[in-house]
Amino acid sequence: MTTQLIFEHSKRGRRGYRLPALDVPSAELTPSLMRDEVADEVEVSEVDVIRHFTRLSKLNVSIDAGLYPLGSCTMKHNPRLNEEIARTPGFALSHPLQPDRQVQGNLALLWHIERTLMEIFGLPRVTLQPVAGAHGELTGILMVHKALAKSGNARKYILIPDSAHGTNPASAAFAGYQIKELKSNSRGTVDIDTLAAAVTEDVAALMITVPNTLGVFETDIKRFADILHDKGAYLYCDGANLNSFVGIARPGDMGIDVIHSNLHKTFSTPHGGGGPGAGPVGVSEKLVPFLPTPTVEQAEDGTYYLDHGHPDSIGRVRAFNGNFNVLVRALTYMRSMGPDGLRRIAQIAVLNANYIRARLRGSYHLPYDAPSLHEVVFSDKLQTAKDVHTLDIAKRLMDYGFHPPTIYFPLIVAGALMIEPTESEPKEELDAFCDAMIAIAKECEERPELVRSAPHTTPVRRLDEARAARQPVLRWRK
Amino acid sequence: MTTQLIFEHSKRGRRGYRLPALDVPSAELTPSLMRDEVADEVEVSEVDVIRHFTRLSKLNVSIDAGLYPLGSCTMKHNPRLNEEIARTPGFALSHPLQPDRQVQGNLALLWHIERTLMEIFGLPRVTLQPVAGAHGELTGILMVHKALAKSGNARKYILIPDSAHGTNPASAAFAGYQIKELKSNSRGTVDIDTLAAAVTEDVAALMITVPNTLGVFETDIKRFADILHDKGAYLYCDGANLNSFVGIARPGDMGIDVIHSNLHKTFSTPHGGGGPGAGPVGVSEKLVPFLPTPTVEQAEDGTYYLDHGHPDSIGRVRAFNGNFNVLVRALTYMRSMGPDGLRRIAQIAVLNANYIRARLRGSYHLPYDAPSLHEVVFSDKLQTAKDVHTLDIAKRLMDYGFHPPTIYFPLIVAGALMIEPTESEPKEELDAFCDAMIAIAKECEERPELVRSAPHTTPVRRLDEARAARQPVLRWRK
Amino acid sequence: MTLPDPLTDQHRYISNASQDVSEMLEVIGIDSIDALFETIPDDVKLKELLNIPGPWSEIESRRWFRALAAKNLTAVDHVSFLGGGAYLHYQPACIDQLLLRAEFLTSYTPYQPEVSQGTLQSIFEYQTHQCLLTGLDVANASLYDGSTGLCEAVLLAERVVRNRKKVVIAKSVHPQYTETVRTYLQNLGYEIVEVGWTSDGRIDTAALREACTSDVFAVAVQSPNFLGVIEDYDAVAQIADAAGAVKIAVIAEATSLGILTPPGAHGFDIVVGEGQAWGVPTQYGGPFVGFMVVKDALKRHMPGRLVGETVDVDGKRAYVLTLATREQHIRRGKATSNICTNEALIALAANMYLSLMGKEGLREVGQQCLSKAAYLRAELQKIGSVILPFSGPVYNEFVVRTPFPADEILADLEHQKILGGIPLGQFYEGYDNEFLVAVTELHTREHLDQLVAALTASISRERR
Amino acid sequence: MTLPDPLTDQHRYISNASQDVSEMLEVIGIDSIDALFETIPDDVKLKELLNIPGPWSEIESRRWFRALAAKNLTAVDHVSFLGGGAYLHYQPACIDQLLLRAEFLTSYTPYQPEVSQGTLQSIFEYQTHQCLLTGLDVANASLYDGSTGLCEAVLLAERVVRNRKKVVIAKSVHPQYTETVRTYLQNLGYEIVEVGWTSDGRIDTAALREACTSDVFAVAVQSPNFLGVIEDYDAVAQIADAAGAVKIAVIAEATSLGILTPPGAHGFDIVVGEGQAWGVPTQYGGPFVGFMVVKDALKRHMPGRLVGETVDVDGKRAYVLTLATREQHIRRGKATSNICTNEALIALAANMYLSLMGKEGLREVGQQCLSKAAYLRAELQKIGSVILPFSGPVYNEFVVRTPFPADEILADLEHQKILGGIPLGQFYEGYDNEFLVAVTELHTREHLDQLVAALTASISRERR
Ligand SMILES: Cc1ncc(COP(=O)(O)O)c(C=O)c1O
Ligand SMILES: Cc1ncc(COP(=O)(O)O)c(C=O)c1O
Repeated sequence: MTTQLIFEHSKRGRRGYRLPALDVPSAELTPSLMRDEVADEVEVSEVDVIRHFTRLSKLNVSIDAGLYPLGSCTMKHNPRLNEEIARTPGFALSHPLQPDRQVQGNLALLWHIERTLMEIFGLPRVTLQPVAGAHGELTGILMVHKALAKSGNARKYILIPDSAHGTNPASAAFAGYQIKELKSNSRGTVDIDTLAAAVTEDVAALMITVPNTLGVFETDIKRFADILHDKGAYLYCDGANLNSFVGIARPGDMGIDVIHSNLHKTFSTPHGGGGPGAGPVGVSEKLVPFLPTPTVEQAEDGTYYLDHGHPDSIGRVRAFNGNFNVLVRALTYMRSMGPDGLRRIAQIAVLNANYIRARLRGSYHLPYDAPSLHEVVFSDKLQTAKDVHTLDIAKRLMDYGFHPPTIYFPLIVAGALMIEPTESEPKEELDAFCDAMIAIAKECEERPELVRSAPHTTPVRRLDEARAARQPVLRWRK
Repeated sequence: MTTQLIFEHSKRGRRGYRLPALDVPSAELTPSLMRDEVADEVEVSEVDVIRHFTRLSKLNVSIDAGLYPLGSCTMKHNPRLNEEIARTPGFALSHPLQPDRQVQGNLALLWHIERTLMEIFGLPRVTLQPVAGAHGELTGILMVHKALAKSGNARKYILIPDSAHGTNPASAAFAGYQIKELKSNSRGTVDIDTLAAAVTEDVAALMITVPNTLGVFETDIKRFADILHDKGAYLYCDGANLNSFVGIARPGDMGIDVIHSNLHKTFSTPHGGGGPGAGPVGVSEKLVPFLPTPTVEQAEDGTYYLDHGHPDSIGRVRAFNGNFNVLVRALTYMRSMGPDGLRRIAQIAVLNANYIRARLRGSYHLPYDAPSLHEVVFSDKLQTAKDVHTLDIAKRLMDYGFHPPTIYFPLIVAGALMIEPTESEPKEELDAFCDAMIAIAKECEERPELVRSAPHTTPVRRLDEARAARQPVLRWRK
Repeated sequence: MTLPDPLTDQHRYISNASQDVSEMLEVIGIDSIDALFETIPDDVKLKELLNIPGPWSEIESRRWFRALAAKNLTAVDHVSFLGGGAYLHYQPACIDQLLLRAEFLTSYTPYQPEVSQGTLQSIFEYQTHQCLLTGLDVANASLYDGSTGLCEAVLLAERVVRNRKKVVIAKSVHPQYTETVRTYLQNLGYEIVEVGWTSDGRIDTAALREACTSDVFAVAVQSPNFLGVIEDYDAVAQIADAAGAVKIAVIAEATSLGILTPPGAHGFDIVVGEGQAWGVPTQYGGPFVGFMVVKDALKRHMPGRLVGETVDVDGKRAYVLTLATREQHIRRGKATSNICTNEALIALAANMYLSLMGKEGLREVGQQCLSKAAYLRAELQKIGSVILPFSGPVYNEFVVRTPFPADEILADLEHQKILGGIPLGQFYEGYDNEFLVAVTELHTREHLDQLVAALTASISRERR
Repeated sequence: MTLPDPLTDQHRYISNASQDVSEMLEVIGIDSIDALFETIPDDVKLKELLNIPGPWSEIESRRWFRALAAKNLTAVDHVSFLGGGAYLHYQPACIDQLLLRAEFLTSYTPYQPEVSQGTLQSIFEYQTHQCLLTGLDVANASLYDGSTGLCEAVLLAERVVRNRKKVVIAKSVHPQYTETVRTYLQNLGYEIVEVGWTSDGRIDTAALREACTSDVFAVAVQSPNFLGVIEDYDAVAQIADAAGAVKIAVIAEATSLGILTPPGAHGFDIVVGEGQAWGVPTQYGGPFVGFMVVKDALKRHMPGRLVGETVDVDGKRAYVLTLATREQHIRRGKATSNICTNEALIALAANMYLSLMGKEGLREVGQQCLSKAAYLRAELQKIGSVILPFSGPVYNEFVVRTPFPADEILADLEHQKILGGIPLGQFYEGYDNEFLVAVTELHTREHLDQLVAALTASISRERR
């Protein structure tokens, strides 16, 4: 029953809605413009719908039910106050094309969150238009391209370490660049010499994640900036891991020219099963003229307005004003935390990750031993001997009631298990997780088949993913 | 982890709240008046609290997840619109002691729901003060007492059929009466002669549930009224089962003098794990002077006011204005349904119950064969042979994913299984339930021990209830 | 009466449509739904539809109900100092969203413990909070509210003492609570004796001593009382003990338990009260939640539901409704109370509130209420002709007197967007110039100064 | 920098307090949290706290944010006729409360199908709704919004056709969508050719034919277009086909799919659009939800996530993210898109909305929008000097012209508590007297009559 599709609940004559009776004459269009009823659309009651989705929800795990240690995803507590504030009718019912004078509240809010991000980034301006990290990446690289083009040569390449997230090269390519991959060194970071050698005249920028996807901070970051700047290139920082150093250090102070922040990570806006998000981008002075238009400005008289007058702007990267109501949630969170709270986030997030690292290092192989910040990446090296692999360990964790970590990423670690607990987690929860991981390591020794055949207790067990891709069934048919 | 108490999550220094900094001088009282911090109270973070209650919630079943066929409880769909409307700040933040002029919206709402209930009951006035069915029973019997006392003799007894709910005798006793129990006849109803014989000069009223707790309608109800009225006694109707005839027939037209309606049953307000509810009471002309005070009235100029001037009133049965925000939900529901919808409720509720009756009658014993309306009561007679009892069947149903019916009530049925599906349920759900019941009947034959040891799949299994009562542990201690 | 073809107007809350109906009728073996209603005599059957509005779409309902709500003057756009048994405290955002989880919102009384542990464990925790806060031993799962709670407390006391006829209730107990007790007791042959107060606003102990004759089975005082004054529990206890009466403490402002010495510490037998102040909206008076906590010796006389700890067949800790032999569904006419449905969801909200605030927060709320009330009292006293008639200690509420009718003063404050307080004249003879003012942690210093300024203005207007 | 003693100001969103911290430091084998940050060079470490407001309690946040929201003029207390790509339709009450369930709200992209079937099945259902509504074969799990959706559609078309350099976009496609495409394409060497409209407000087919040269890889039209006019899909398809260009239909008002013949029925290859109209609040422009549906032949070029059906080891039907080789995490620089986080929660809301409204409701919404727009047009035309410049068929939105600047007229309507429309001058040269008016099923006849009366008054005021 639970797994029936809503379409399979459909029964002739059922109804899930009511509208007021039509109070004007019913109008028609020429028949050729009007369709018949949407064939095969559902006929269900409100009861059917609520039952269906309530049951579906029970097939998901959630951050409110327990640790959700997806590395790089920063699955932290999503405060309910943010949801309440975002639903304030004055925000929820405001319209994106209203004249500035009618939406002074919204504009003030945008102005304040930009100021707050400017301070967090240590950068002079921030665009709030991008609605996700990848969208911010594209926006950032487009600005770099425009700036270089303006100074005569847009250049050809973006340098990206082999540890980077897939969106980095994808975004760079969409912005019109080719990618040159940088090999990581034994610490998992970028060697200053490797970089120096790679930064040729036709390199537009280095796109680097700080700390990187191993959670390791690029200690040479300032020197990276110097090398790039000397060659007229830019330093782009993927800020997905900002949670590890917010309030402790500022990208702008590291010589970073562009950074995006995933507000759905560091700033607690809920992931919603995949989105929405927001990916504001902060830029250094050199790039300010190229920010997407419009920008939010404050006039002498204290009123706010959208400024469309930026001749060098790359243009708008989305209709309307970005994911405004995600920004509302994020600003609510920033205010709830305050300066000390934001710093505390980084401190406890890093403490929690290193606690897990300390407790699990005996049981799992640590491919890169460099000190890590908010996340720790193990591998399945110790388990492969028994022919148990990362995927098996991940699935087995489900039987212990935990969502698995991110797996097989970063690509520079074979069989990666990428664990990010965030600052939200209480010690008891971390201990329960570590106990489970250690128990599984033991199972790998003693009962490998048990782990290989996991999960055993989930609503569905291991799926035939090959079949899904080989003979794609991407929609229901009657 | 799930079953830890919130007190067991407590850890020194944790904090789940923040208040604005005190902006006035901090004051003191004489030390003898001030306590130390509340010893053993919890110290937890907001994350701890949300995790805790989210996990607790997962140990409950709900009407949004499936059929919840508790007989006599009318577990119907609880529309979400009602929750939204009840949270309108103008309602939620209004204060019970505001002068009438400041709460015209609330008073209008109370006036309208009373009018709607008057029409549904077919009675001239309704009090909205009682906050539950039992509270309404007490209110109703107090009015009967006062009316009789006024006419010289309050009398001694209330007649109550042996099939009645426990609150009936309890309420009658609290109102100052002794109870005389009426034996049900073979149809499970009250014999006209039995009643006639029982109605002596010292009988104040008959308290009867219509239809009764077997779901059987008292076809002689009007003659009951005549008999009582001839003797100067009153007819009280327990309206808990109004869902079976709302919009089809009206208590007032049956000669009923007093009726309470559980708005948390017939009118869809959520049960909340045991409450809140509301139990408005409708009365015939004779009893109007005795209604609780204040009443809600409309003035010439269309404004509304609370009228405290009822010299014969029994007084108020609760501080303030009853469960106002439960009444808001109920009126929202009444408006959503409308006249045809309310009648449809009864029609489909009765259809659903009789469908179950038809499908299960081969498998379970039907102690009373009289036609029933919105619920059907089976017994375990066919199963006791295999030493399987109603309790076992109820527990086994949990393994099939259903909440059990009401069991061992009404008391006139040994091993009663009292099933009320309500109108909300789709046929598929009723079929799934019946299939489960039939499968269990089969199990009782073939694998009785499996049923006797059920449930097998619930968060906890059968409890030692005797121990709980023998050595009561009613609170956590450090 | 025949069922209108569901296709013409199928309802969203009723799943089965015409096709389902005919399939089901066939299984039952009848050809119309009407056949199922034959046991209802035709002469009582309605010949037409009820004369009520609807059906309305959600769109229409939103318009109509919001328009009504907009007619109320509330704290939404006024600064409110209303208390008198219903207080506007901080409401943590997560509580309401958790309450909306169907598993809490839509479940029934936990009769089947195996599928109701969420509700049962929460009640057990709630009971524990009540014990910790009041200093007594056994709490129940909730009662309707403070007023009906007091009725149950009085009846409990009588069951314990037996064969006495009088209950003494302080005049400074919430007047609507006492009214309710009067209603409950009217046919039971008990007498209610009220005892007034002295100039400090505390109960008149001399009069109390007099009232406490040998046929008094219980003494009930409220603290802080309806005048906002904190009673001297020990003085009251002494007198009640001398008469062998059960000592009942009434709490109408639950947050006071976070900072004031609890009745249990003064030997009271029963604490009964209203839990609304624990973050529940005032919502025109309901739903609220009554709590009752008693000494262990009284537990088998307790009204309402009790949750106890036990184990399941696997020895796993679990919770269950217990000591049910007290209750109406077993004891029927002899039950300790007729209560069945209670205020479980509000008790759950209270459990959440108390857990979030915790040891530190409960005290801070008390400290802030205390301090803001003290500040406001000091400021008000600077206004010539404003008098605070009672000299006793207060928590967050107190009586204000001006030379003018409270109704006029409050009406004038209303025009200044302030809901200034509750006129006392409606409760007590000769108190037409007095009104009750309550503050909580939600009031800023600006709010308090606003009231002072507005009241000053109102008074000078009155002078003219 | 040292950690302030958590006891002095422990934060509610961070569980671990000083006791936990010391226990954990001991296990790690260090004596301060600072030691964990040694890899960050001191010269980039902050020496002081960030200069930002906070920490705020919920009480303070509610005050500040609500005060801001109150500064906006919105449909809360105005009658609004604003559309232009963001429409205020009926929002069923149950949807938002279901979205608040943590299992939906807080979960991540369903990378682990065994514990994410709720999200996965819902996306599969959502994809199905999209296919049924548009008449095409394969839909994805969502894109950011309509504007970025169009960018993805154009790039998809180019991948399919290859070696052509031009894309034709109707001038009547939402101007901000086209602006966004311009931004996305700026470095990729493609040319955007815009084609205008004729007096009926439909695309100028003659100009389109001219524009459709052999190096055009795609043609994009919106219907109803930004002027509210319904395009002639067949005419456009014919011309595009002749040029061998991919046919892209843009939908900015999703409810129109409930009543207008879908692009799929006219042989379009790609339908891309904005799903906000399916009951999502306008919330100043986001979050919204972009949808894309394509012919089966194009599915391996699809951007974004796709959910497919499969079975688990027990043969049980289940759902999983599939065809991932298109995506950035596998293909990296060669992916069909850089999108990762999408608008899943809004797509879930859309699935709920479409399921509640269903076959009958989707049509009724369309019918009501159509009828109310027709009524309003007729009434407006009765006002002397009001002109509806475009003669083409419309759904629920249309252009109104008066002899006066739209900005002035709309400002005057605003004073009459009406948000009357969107001035066209900001988008199109020489349209300073025109504005866009949109209606939905939420407008009553009274609302429509109100606009007519108010506009009449505004115009006569202007005349003076
Ligand atoms: C390191 C990194 N970079 C970029 C991204 C892409 O961000 P988004 O999913 O918000 O587009 C992610 C998100 O998973 C990430 O972890
Ligand atoms: C027949 C009957 N009468 C009375 C009651 C008591 O009503 P309440 O629980 O609302 O006090 C009930 C509730 O279970 C009932 O079923």
